[in-house]
Parts: sequence; C-alpha cells; structure tokens
Amino acid sequence: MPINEEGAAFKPLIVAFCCNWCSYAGADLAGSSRLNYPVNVKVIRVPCSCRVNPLFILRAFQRGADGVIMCGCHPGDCHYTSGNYFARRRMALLFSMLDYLGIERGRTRVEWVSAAEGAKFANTMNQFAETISALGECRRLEDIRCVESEI
Amino acid sequence: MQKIGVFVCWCGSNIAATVDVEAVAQASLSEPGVVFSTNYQYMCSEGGQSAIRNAIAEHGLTGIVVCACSPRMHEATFRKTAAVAGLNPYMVEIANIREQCSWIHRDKEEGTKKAIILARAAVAKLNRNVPLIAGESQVIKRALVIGGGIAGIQTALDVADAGYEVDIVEKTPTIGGKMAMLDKTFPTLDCAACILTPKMVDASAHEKISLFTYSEVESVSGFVGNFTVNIRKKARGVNSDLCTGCGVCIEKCPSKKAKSEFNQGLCNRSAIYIPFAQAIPNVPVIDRESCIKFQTGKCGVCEKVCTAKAIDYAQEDEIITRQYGAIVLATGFKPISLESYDEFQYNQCPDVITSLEFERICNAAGPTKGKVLRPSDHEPPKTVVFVQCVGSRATVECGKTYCSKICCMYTAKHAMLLREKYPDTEVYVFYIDVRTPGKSFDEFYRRAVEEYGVHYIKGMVGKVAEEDGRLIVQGSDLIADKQVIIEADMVVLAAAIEPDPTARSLGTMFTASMDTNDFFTEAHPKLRPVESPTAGIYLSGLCQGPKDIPDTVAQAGAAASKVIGLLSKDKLVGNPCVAACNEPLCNGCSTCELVCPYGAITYEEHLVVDHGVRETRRVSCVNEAICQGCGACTVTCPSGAMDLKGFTNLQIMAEVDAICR
Amino acid sequence: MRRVRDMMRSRAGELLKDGAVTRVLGWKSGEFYYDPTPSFFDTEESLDELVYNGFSAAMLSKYLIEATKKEGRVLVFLKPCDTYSFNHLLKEHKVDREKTYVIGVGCGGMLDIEKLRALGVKGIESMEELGENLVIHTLYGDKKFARGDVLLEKCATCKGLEHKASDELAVPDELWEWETSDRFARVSELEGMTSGERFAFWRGELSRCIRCNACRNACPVCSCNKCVFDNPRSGVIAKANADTFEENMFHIIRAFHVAGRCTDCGECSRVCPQNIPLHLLNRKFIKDINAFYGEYQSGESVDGKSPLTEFRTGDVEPGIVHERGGA
Amino acid sequence: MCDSEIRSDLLIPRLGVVTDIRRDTPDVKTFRVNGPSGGVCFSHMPGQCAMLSIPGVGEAMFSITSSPTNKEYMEFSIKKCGSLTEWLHDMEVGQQVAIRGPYGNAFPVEAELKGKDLLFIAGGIGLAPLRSVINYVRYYRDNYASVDIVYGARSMDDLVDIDEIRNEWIGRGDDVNVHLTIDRPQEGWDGNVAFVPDYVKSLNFPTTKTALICGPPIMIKFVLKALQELGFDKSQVYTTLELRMKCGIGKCGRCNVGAKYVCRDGPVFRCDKMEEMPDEY
Amino acid sequence: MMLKLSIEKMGELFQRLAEGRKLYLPLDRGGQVDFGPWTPEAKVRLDRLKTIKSAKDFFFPQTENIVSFKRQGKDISIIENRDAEEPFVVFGVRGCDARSLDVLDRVFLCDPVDSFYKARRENGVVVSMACSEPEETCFCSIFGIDAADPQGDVVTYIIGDFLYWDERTDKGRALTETVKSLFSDASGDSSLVERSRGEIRDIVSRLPLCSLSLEGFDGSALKEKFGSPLWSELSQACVGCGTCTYVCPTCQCYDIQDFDTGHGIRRFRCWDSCMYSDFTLMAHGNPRKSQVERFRQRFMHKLIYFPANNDGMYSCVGCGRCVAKCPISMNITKVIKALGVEVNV
Repeated sequence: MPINEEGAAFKPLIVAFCCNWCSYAGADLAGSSRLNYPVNVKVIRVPCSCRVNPLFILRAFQRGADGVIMCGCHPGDCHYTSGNYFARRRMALLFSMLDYLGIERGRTRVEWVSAAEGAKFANTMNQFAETISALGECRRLEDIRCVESEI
Repeated sequence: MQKIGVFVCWCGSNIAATVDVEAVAQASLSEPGVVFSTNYQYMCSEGGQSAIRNAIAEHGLTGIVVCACSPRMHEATFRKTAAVAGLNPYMVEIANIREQCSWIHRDKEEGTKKAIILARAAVAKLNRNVPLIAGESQVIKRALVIGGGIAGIQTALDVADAGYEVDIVEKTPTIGGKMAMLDKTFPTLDCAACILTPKMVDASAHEKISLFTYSEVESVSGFVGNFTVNIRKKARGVNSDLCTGCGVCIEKCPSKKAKSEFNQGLCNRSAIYIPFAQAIPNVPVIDRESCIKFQTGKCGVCEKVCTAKAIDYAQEDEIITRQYGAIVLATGFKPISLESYDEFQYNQCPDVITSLEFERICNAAGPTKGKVLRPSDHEPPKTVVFVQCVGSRATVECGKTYCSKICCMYTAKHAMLLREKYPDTEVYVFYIDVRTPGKSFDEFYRRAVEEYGVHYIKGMVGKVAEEDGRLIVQGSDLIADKQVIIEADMVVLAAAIEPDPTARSLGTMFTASMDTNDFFTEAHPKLRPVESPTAGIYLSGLCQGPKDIPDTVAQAGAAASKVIGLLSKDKLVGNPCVAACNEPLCNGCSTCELVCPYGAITYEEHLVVDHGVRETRRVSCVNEAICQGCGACTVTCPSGAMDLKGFTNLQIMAEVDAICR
Repeated sequence: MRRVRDMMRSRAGELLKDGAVTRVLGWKSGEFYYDPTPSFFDTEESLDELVYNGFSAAMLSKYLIEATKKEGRVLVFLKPCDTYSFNHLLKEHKVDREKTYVIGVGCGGMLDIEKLRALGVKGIESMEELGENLVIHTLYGDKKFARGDVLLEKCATCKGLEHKASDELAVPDELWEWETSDRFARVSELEGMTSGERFAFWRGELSRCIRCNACRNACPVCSCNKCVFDNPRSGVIAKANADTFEENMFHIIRAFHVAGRCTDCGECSRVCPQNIPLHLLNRKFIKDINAFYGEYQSGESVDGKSPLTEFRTGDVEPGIVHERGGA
Repeated sequence: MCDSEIRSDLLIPRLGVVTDIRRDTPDVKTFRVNGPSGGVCFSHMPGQCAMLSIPGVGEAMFSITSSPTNKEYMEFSIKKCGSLTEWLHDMEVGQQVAIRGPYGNAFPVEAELKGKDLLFIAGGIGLAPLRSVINYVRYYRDNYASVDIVYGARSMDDLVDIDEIRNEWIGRGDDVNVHLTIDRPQEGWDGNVAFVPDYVKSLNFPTTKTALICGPPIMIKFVLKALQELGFDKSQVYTTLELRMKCGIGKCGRCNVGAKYVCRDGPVFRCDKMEEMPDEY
Repeated sequence: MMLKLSIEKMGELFQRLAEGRKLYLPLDRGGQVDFGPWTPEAKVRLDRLKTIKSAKDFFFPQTENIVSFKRQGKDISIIENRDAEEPFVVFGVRGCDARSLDVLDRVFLCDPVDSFYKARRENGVVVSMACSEPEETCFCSIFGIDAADPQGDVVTYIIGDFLYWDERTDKGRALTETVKSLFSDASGDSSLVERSRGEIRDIVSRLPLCSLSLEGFDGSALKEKFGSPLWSELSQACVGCGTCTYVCPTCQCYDIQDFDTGHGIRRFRCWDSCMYSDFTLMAHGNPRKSQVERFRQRFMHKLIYFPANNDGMYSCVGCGRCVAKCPISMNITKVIKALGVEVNV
C-alpha cells in the first residue's frame, strides 16, 4: 500500500527513537490522553537513548525518512544513570556534522521527554512535523534506490 | 526463517474504532515470515491468549507479533502466554497500535495504514529475533557491610536478624563511628552512648555477625550474588583471642604523647590504646608510630605486664578472602578540613573549635570530663559564638556546594546544652538560614531561642581575631543591617561534612558511581535511593548524602531490606536483553568499558578463531549478571562487535527499514 | 633532513648491533626521490637504503600493531605528528609499548607531490631539497619551489613540532621551521556558508570517492579487525558507492567512529587518490569537541578519557546546532 | 524444462523450486530442486556445480549431488556453515530459489575414466560431488570396470545419504563395493573404525585403479599420501577444490589457484596437474 | 584519412559529438581530472596526461545492476532490468588506456561472454589521443604500447593549434561522418604528424621506467616467482587498500552483492580488489590469509597468470597510475625490479 499517494499533500515521514523508560512511556501517555499528533510519526522503542546508533539515523534518512527525532529521559533521570548523557554528546556531534555536510539542520532533533510529559511529546511531534513539512522531502540524504525505484 | 503469527487486538472499540483490524491482519500476511494472522476482541483476555497458544501449536509458529496496546502494558503477559505454549518468551514482539495509533488518530483510513506499518515493523524485527535465555547465578547468602558506624551496625543487625550472615569491615580499631563521639542527640537530647553502645554490643554478640575491625577492603571481584572480597586485617600487635581487655598495658605504657583520635586530638592517649572505654572489640591496638618498642626496639613494657600473653609485636597484616552475595557501603563522613579558613583562625587559636570537638568537650567521657572549658586555659567560657555553614552551601572553591543538613540542629542542641549547664554564658549563633524540616525539629530550635535565650543572628562571620586572650568575632547582622562585633571566649565552627576519603577508592573498586562531591550515587534518586547503580551494591548512611541519625537508621534499615530481598533468592535470573561481544570483531580497545555505567565489561585474553585464523588477543567480556542492557557500549563500539540482545543493530535497522518503506 | 637521516642511520645501526632492537621501522628509498616506502630493516647493512626526506610523510605508527605482535623489539622513527597516533594506539591497547623503541625525528615539513603535479611538474628526473627550497629536475626543464608553497595540507596546519612520545630524539638544531596556519580555518569557512553551499561543496568532494578505502586503511584510529562496512552481517556492508547516499554514509560514519579519537594526522587526505579533503570532516568533530566539551586532542597523552566516553551533567544540548547562527 | 529459457547473461539466474528436503546429518541437508514446471533446471555433468541463491540473503556455489542421468530433479547436499546455508536449512518445501549454472568442468567420465577400475574416496560432506559420479557410473555400469567406494565421517550420524548407500549401493551383488568407516567407535556401529586415509591404506587397493577423492582438505592431503604409499601415481588421482566464488565463470577474479580458476578450470583437478599450481588452496 | 580542426573549435566538436550520444572526456572536478560527461559548462582538461581513473568505467562501471528480484512468501520473481544501453564516445583516451580495453576484452569477451560489457563495448567509440608530455611514472613502452600512436577507433593528436583526427575503424569512420563537416583535410600534414610522433617517442625512450625488462615474467616462471621470498618484504608496507586496483585500467575483479531497497532486491556487481582482506574469505577459512598473499596475487596475476592464460599478454599497460597514487609508494615497477632480471636493478 503506498504511503504517500501522488498528489496528496506532503506528509513528512518522521522516525522517533524513544527510550523505553521515559519517552516511550511519555508517548503512551500522549496516547492515553488522546493527544493528537501526525500519523506519520512512527516510534521505535529502544532501551535507552544511548542505544541510538548514528547508523540508525542515517538509515532512516536513506530509506526515506524526512526527519528523525530522538527522545530520552531528562538529563539526570536516565534509568541507566548516564545513558542519555552519552547520547547527548553523540547527537550534538552528529547533528553538527550533518549540518556541516549541508543536511538541513531542522531534520534532526533531540528532546527529553519524561513519562509524565505526554503533552510535551505530542507538542514536540506536532512542532517537529511542521518544521519538516516546511523543509519538504529529504533529498540530500536519501538513497534513490530505496526511494524512487520500483524494486 | 521464522514462522510468524500476527494477532491483532480490537481492545473492544479502543483500537477497532480507528483501525480496521481485519485489514491489519490481512496486510501482515504478505510480510516475510508471516504464516498466520487473526484478530480478536481482547487479545489479553483468556480467550485471546488461548487463541495465541492454539495458533502457536497448530502452525508451529516460531514467533508472534501482537498488535495491541503498549508493550509497557502487556508485553509481559504475552511473553508468558508464549512460554506456556512452549515458545521462547523473547520471540514475542508487540506493535503498539493503541497508545501510539488508535488513540491519537481519528481518521480510520490513516489509522489503519499506520497500524499496518507498525505491525510490519514488529514483524521485521521479529524476523531477526533469536530465542534468548536468561542467565542464572547462585546467590551467596552472606552480606558485607563496609563501615561500622551507626549505619553499618543497623544494616548488619537487620540483615543478621533476618537470618543471614553479615561481616562488618571497619577501618578503625572499634565500631561505633562518629555517633560514638557524640554527647547528646537532637531533638530528644538522649545520650548518644546510651542508645548506641547497646547496638554495638548486639552487633558483636550476634551469632550471624562477624566483626573485622582495624581492617580494610583490599580488592573485590565478582558480581551481584557472587562477590569475592579480600579484606586486609591490619596488625593490631595484640592477639584478640588471648586479650582479656584488662587494660593494664594501657595504664603502664610509657608513651603517652599520641593525640587521641577519638577525642579529636583534644587530649593524649598511650601508644597501646583502645579508642574509648566502650570500644568494641575491647582489645587494644599498638600505634606503631608512637610505640617506643617499634620505634627504638627498646621497651616491651606491655608485653611484660600482659598476663594473658596477648601482646604480639611480630603480628603482620593478614588478608582474608570471603565471599558475599551483597555488599553495603556505609563508609560515613568526616568534617571537612578547616585549614584554608583563615578568617576563622581555626589553626591559630585553640579556642576556635569545630562542633565535633565541642561534642567531645561536652561529653562526660571526654577530655574535660564533661565540663565546658576553653582548650587554651581550661577556663569556662563566658561568651560562646557558634558559626553555621562553615564550608556548606559555599560558593567559594574550598567549600561544598551542598547543605550539610545536620548543623542547624546540632548547633541548636549545643547552644541549648550550654545555656542549660551554664546559664550565665552568653551564646550567639550566626546563621544563613535555619533549616529544621524534621519531626520535632522546629520546636526544638524554637525552644533554644525562646526558652534558652540563645542569640540567633542572621548573617555570616567575616573574621575572628584573637586579642588579649579573647576572640573578637566580626560579623554582620542582616536583619538589623549592621556590623556586629562580639568578644567571645570560644568560637564553635559548624564545619561542613564530606564523604569519608576511603569512599573514593572503594567506589572505583566496586564500580559504584559517585557524584562530583564523592557521595555515592543511587540507582535512581527517587525510586531506588539505597541501591547503587551497580547491582548488588547498596548504600547506607552518609556515604550517599548528608543525613542525621534518624534518617541514617531509616536508610540503613531500607538497605538491609534490599539486601535481605536479594539474599532470600536462591538464584538470580538475569535480564537476557544484555550486551554481548562478538569476539572476532572485537578490537579490545576499551572504549566500551569506559561508557559502561555498571562495570559489567572487563577485558580478557582469549583465543579468537576468525575464518580459520587463530589468535590470542585482548577482547571485551560482558558479565551478563551485571549488565543492565542500556546499550551505551553498542554505539561506542566502532566495529560493531558489541551488540545488545533483544535490541540488536539488525533488529532496529529492520524496524527502521519497515517503517520507512 | 639529511642530518636527521644520518642520525637515524647511525643510531639504528648502534641499536641493531648491540641487540637492543631486532628490527627497525623506517622509510626505504624508492624509484624517484618522492616515493620512499615504509620498510623494516633488520641488518646494519640494509640501513644504507634508509631514507628520510621531505617525502617521508607516510606514518609508521600503524605498522606497529602487527610489528609488536612478533617477537623482539622494534625501533620506530616517529615524526612529531606520528607520536599522537602512537599514543592513541597505546591507549587502545593496539601496540605493546615494551616492544617498541621510539626515536622522535625532527621534521622540516612534508611536501606534497600532488601539489607539485598540479603546479605542472611532470617528467621528474631528480630532486634536491636545499634549505627552504626544492629544486626539481625534469625532462621538461628545471623547476624551483619554496617549501612553504608545496607543503602537505597536514604540515601547513601542523599541530606542533613537539614529540609526545619518544625514548630518544633525533632533532638537529638547524631544521627548517615554517609558519603554520590555523588548522580550523577551512572548517570555519565552511561553517560560514549556507547549508545549500555546504551541501554543494561536499557533494562535489565526496562524489569523487571511489571507495578504495585508502583513507580507512591508512588511518591509525581505524584499526578495527573488521570494519562494519566490510562485514556482511553488520547490515551496512557497502563495497562500492552504489548510490550517493553511500558516499555520505561511509564518510560520516567513519568520521563519527573516529570522533574523539582522531589524532588529526592528516593521512586520510594525504592518501586519498581523489584528493578529497577528508580531514575537514575530522577537524569539524575536533573543533566541535573543543567548543562543546573543552580542548581535547587525542594522542597528546596515553591517559585520560576521550570526549565521547565521558560527559558532564551540564553539557550543551544537541539543540545548539539549531541555535547557532548561519543558515 | 526451463533449459530453453533465454537469459541475457549467465550471471542472471533462473528459478528453481525446492520440492523435497531431507536431513542427512545434524548439519547436512539434501535439497531436491526442480524447474518451475518440473524436471531439472539445466543439464550438467558429474562434478559440475551450480550457484544457488536466495535474493537478499546470499549466493554460493554448490556441487550438484544428483546424477545427470536423473532427469526428474536435481539434488544438493548442503552443510550449514554460513548465513546463506543457515537460511537454506531453515527453509521449507515449496520455497523458490534462484539458480544458475552449470559451472566448472566435470570428472572425465566419458573420457579418461571409461573402462577403468574406479576408487571413490569421500569424507563427510565430500560425498556430495562424488555421489553424482557414482550414480552416473552405476547407470552406465557397463562402461566401467570395478567400482570401490570408501566413505567415512566423524561419526555414524555424519554419514551423508546413508539410506541411499545402504539401500541402493550396498547389497546389489558385485555392482559396487562399499567400504564405510567412522573416526571413533560408537554404539550401534559394527562397521570399520578408522580415519579415511588409514582405512584406504589398510584396504591395500591395487594401483590399477583410478581414484576420485573428495573431502576436507586435510583428508585429501593424507589420502593422497596414503595412495602414493600404496604405489599410486598422482596422475591416477582426481580431486575437487573449493574456493570463494562469485561469478562462476572465471571473471570475477577470486577463485584462482595460480593461473587456474576453480570455477572455470576446476573444480575437478587431476593431482599431477595440481603439482604445477602454486600451493594456495 | 587524416583531418584537422583548429583547437579553438574544439567546443563545437564536443557539442557535435555529444549529439544523440553521451560524450565522456577528461574534466576538471575540484582540481582533479577525471573522465566525465561533457556539458557546455564542463572544464575540459586535455592537457592532463593521467586522469585519476581510466576509461575503464564506461565499459565496466564501478557498480552496475545485473538483475532484480521480488520475494513474496516462498515465491521469487526474477526481473531483468538492466541499465539502458546507449551509444557513447570516450574522447581523449591515452595509448595505455586504449590498450587496456584489449586486456578487458580478453576477460569479458571470452566464452562465456559478459553481455553487459559486450553491450557497452559495442556502444562505445574510443577516440584516443597521443601523449604529448609523458611523465616519469609512465612505462607503457615496455608493454609495446606506442604513446605516440595509440590504438582506438579514432586517433587524435594535438599539434600546435590543431587537433588532428585519424579514423581507424568502421566505428571510427561512422563517428567521423557525424563530425566531418567541422574538419578540414589534413592529408598534407602527415610529415608534421610523423615528426611529432618522433618527438614523443624520443621523450618516452628517456623515461626512467622505460628501461624495465619483463624478461622472466611468463607462465613458465609461475612456481619460481610464486615462491620468491621477496614477496613478504615487498608487501610489508601495503595497507591493503584498493587504490591501485581502482585506478588501474586493467583490474577487473568484481563482487556481486544484493541490496534490499525495501521494495525488492537489487543484485549489482561492483569493483572488488584482490588487495582486500575479505576478497577470498570463506566461512571456514581464507586461502590468502595475510597481505603477503594478497599482494602477491595482484602482481602474479598481472605479470604471470594473465600472460599464461592469454598468449603472453600482460595485464598491465604501464599507465603509472598506481605508481603515482599508492599511499605508501609501493607499485608494480618496484615488483618488476625486485623479481625480474638483473638488468632492472
């Protein structure tokens, strides 16, 4: 089933990596609070934000994602005490590098979302989707084979 | 290749109203590996679960995807269901189509599309799953408590009362810690010794408790349930088994110039000594630095006078190896050094003392037999100034940024005791804030002010100077907004407290993480306050942060209950979603070790066989019993040797691919 | 440089003779003046072929990984910049310090044959390094260059002439010293461009990549037994840049994998047959690390944690990338 | 028959369907493959190989175990040792595979071997390529003189195609002589116990025979030694080689031993010819 | 027939050559000169002797799709979707690169024919160009290649202000027809061209590497050269990268890999290098475990195995790219010197 029909308004595909303990729970809370956010935000559950490998982020762009967001516990609240601190350094450097290579900087984002911040999760996703919509489809970091081809 | 069953839950109308569950089930059939799919009203109900079990049996499924509510809700349920049907519980994946789909979207067509994609991602991940088996390890039913202060004693007693063996390792010659030095305790003013010494006796007499005083932890290995610890028993010079504790040696010892540590150096002790009368064990120690026999070889008086023949100059340090299931850190605190606080003249004026020294001066067993006398001339002081927050809540380099928590209350206690014993003594207290958030604390403080007439001055002391045998205290009164100068006979400084310096090396040894102030960090600041992030290591007392005696005892009990909980298990079942090293890929570079918050990674020389090439080299090894599965190591590993079971690189990338397809 | 070479030959000879070392790792003279090859020498006589000149740029540190697995001690000659990589390899337990004997050799700046070729030098018959000048005799006439104009990029932006590790030094007094420029200048320049300009710049550079892996294989930090890009089970195996994405992917991930570890030795750019300024990726990381987490240069010492293996609670947020100026 | 199917390049595979799977040993399965409309995918000669692949998983060269005389299906005996073979072991009947070939030379059954006394020596999975020859020889039995088969494995359970050996090869008069052996004694095994090379030596075969060997490299090496000790000349011995292959047609450049490409000039080599090749296999 | 054209009109020539087909020629990209598709804006650099890569790419590209698959359940469908075949011209190919196509032909056009290569070979017209200023890294002459008179469908010379155009094959003649109107007859300049050739040959004879002797490098020396103890010394500096193989006009090893696009599987082939550690890696072992064996393979192949299989033709054309590009300056000329006859030392 095609995700984006021809002619339909551009709906950015957003991959959200969420840590199991805070942000995924925050996303759940957004759900149980019936807070709406765009349908093309898809969450991938990881144990901790420090599990997010830059490879995964590039992979998402390769396969056609228009934006990638990583959510973790607030600094100091990591279930594993320090995972998000490492993740924070890694992402700061990676995002800076992507920016340096001319990938639109708005396409990557980190947000700390606690299990209690369902509203923050939904708001973040809404805002992020808006930002990405304004940027349009990700062309600078896509793999034509994955995006355009029949096979 | 997997044979996957997909089970789509309606969750009544919770899901079915926004997601066409039949369409999701149908669509998933075209995904690789899927051989069966169905939908059901409530997958988590017995009916739903039995449908899963039947399908597993009927279709020989190797894995199942349940499209339902959040995995945080029912992942455990469906894992159990799978296990009952003979499937490995880790061959279950959940597609969260309720919280992250049906509940947030209103358009059924869109919701259905998204649910299909989420199901697809779960299938894609499951195609890369392998059965995981949780490791098991034995639990050694003995606990080690490091530190024999009130925290350590209380933890040990609680654990021992539950029927488990406990060893206490204490670096000084006696247990009792700082509390033994105190005179009275706030807010009830009962005598510290009266409530502590019975506990010390209980601990020494308890059949489940072994005391290792004058001993230190040398090294540790192992992991939760299975620690091996080497304890260094320092040579006492006295055979504990023979000594009767008669005290003749102490009396006859010709060397009496050593400063008494217990009395904060306010008086002297002999070279062979016990720290205080109620010390446990009641066995003296020879201080080799001040012993004439050890320094010059001539003397031997104690040996001559000892009828029990307990003196043993040749005694050497002894290393004892013991095994433990759990370890409690109760290393306590010490007041900070006031060396660099020149403004208070602590080093220069003998009558400027710390609060702990004041405790000893007040104490009936102390250097002044309980009479409050100035150290310089042994005269009773007429005016005493207490200074709060010396080094606490500091903004300067040499101080501590935190509040030491206990000073407000003990200063109120000291002021009150002084006024009670010596009503004609004027007592001033300089404070920044008075913090009394404890049961009966504020009442206590108000009594000091209102009933005992202690002068509380809000402000800091800028300078203390000695002039003609008196101490000129210059301070500011922020409320009156003026400078005050008080001529005092004695100044008592409420020095900030800091973790005992031995904590740092222990922290490294146990990979127990510490904050910037060297207090041990807890596994979770709110929810797991007595556990260290390293499994099997628990925290008791001030080593975790400043606290008073009631809090210390409460935390000691809490730590004990955690220890008991651990020791009561015969086996520990690990989390199988832990890191694993692919040895042929490992470079032995150590970067993973550096980011592991649990110290679960060590390095060993292994024979690695890679495509027929054999080489012995340094590779990283994950201790599955310690690893908690955060995955920090997997990203720091450049070669991809380190991977996280249950969340492997390939699994997550498969999800990414499926979502973006 | 000739003085240094003579010092090297005589010390190596002595150490081989008295058995202090079993092998010597240095550079062997080639066909032309500009093509010395890293080589092991195990006899005093063979040292006649040991050369050290303005083209001894190839770093020897990485060879020690394999060399120290063998019996015996290796004498290695390290230029100042090579010692950073040496320290890094020690730090990651790749090289056994006990099996090495390091002579730090003085460096007068290494020269860039590609730059010379771009300046129209062809048909080289011989060369002479005369102080701060380089004279080249070619089939098409003689040419003379100032050393400073034909330095390798890594030397023009040299980190310094101090050896960060050595057992002894071979540094004569009269070595030519040159003015270096800010190694981050080009990075800053790129940062000042618009996102679109940067994209165009990097596309132009990276699209030339032929995935020969020279950058990776010459890199002292890329010393994985098996690179993720070679591993069919890694999920990201890529032998050729079948799509422009893979050109980006390979270089981003490679730079990320060496982030906080890169010694800025410049070998990646030197060995690139396509002259892609790969060091600009690594230097971007170094520059960011310095700005975000405090000055850090991998390889300055064996001790200490690299920036990506530690953290501070007050570290900058990744959002800093969005907040700073520029497009 | 899909032999007529036209493909624009030899690198492009055709389809096959797995119609039967049987487990021979704990790590060897034999797969029966048909063309999409039945029959074999293409004709071959004994000893030749085919490239099997599962798109997205991998492609590898396997020797064709079935005899060319079998026009109904092709068979491949495959040992589990890498990601592709793991996948193949997990698949079920009805799975389609991509197949291309045949590749390589064959045992010279129509030339040198004709009329000769044949001695087949196989170890473990090494029976796979020889099984094709043995059945070919059995089919054209009159074209060949005596036939001896020595086959050994680590244990009873590691003997590939044991049912066929027992039911078809043994006990048919003096058709073929089968000598089975396993490395170590085992309960339920009353046959010979010895390593293949030792067993070969003890059987003391006359040097009139031509030997065809296949098995692990170490076995081949020692069997060759044993045969030489019995007086065999290397020119009387054929064996097969296995190296990493990609194209199957001698172009991709990786399976050469000296100037010979195993995929094109092999996999069957006469041992005296191998003398001329450098020792890099 | 020899034609000529003022070099001022080269732009027009390229315009014409690019009509209805692709025209590839040496272009400047970021200071690097490599063959690329001509556009009116392109910076053509015919002065640079050595492009980074050779013209091999156009006949045997670094990656090329072979076939695609779709998988659904147990079913596989095979989809032939090879890249479209289109006519093209490669302009400015030097003698060494022009000869390299003979080497590649030996591999790809022998039975079984590689249809992908064959199609490109048929579609491509090679316009070669004589070298004007040979470099010290050149040694084509030892393989019998005449830099002054290269092979090709059309051979060109830049002499003075003119481009001379000499058609040599039917393909070349057909191409000439499409551009003939731009040229004028130059049959009268044959002595000029011959003189220029002589000048080039004179320079070539003075190149340092042109005295190398290939004596002893043939199939009969296979075991002797293979067993030489010098390989370990020669290979010790090799970092195992693929620079030499990828810039080489004759290296033709390839790998076949599958890529899952998410919509199906693309099977493509891409250049591979015998210098890579995983080139011959198998699940249970590797016949070439160390760089010594891999290094030996490359040079044995070029100097012994290939001539043994191809009537003495070496798989090297002396273009000197590897000499110029090796990160550690090890190359085939050093190997020839070390393993060859005395005369080389």
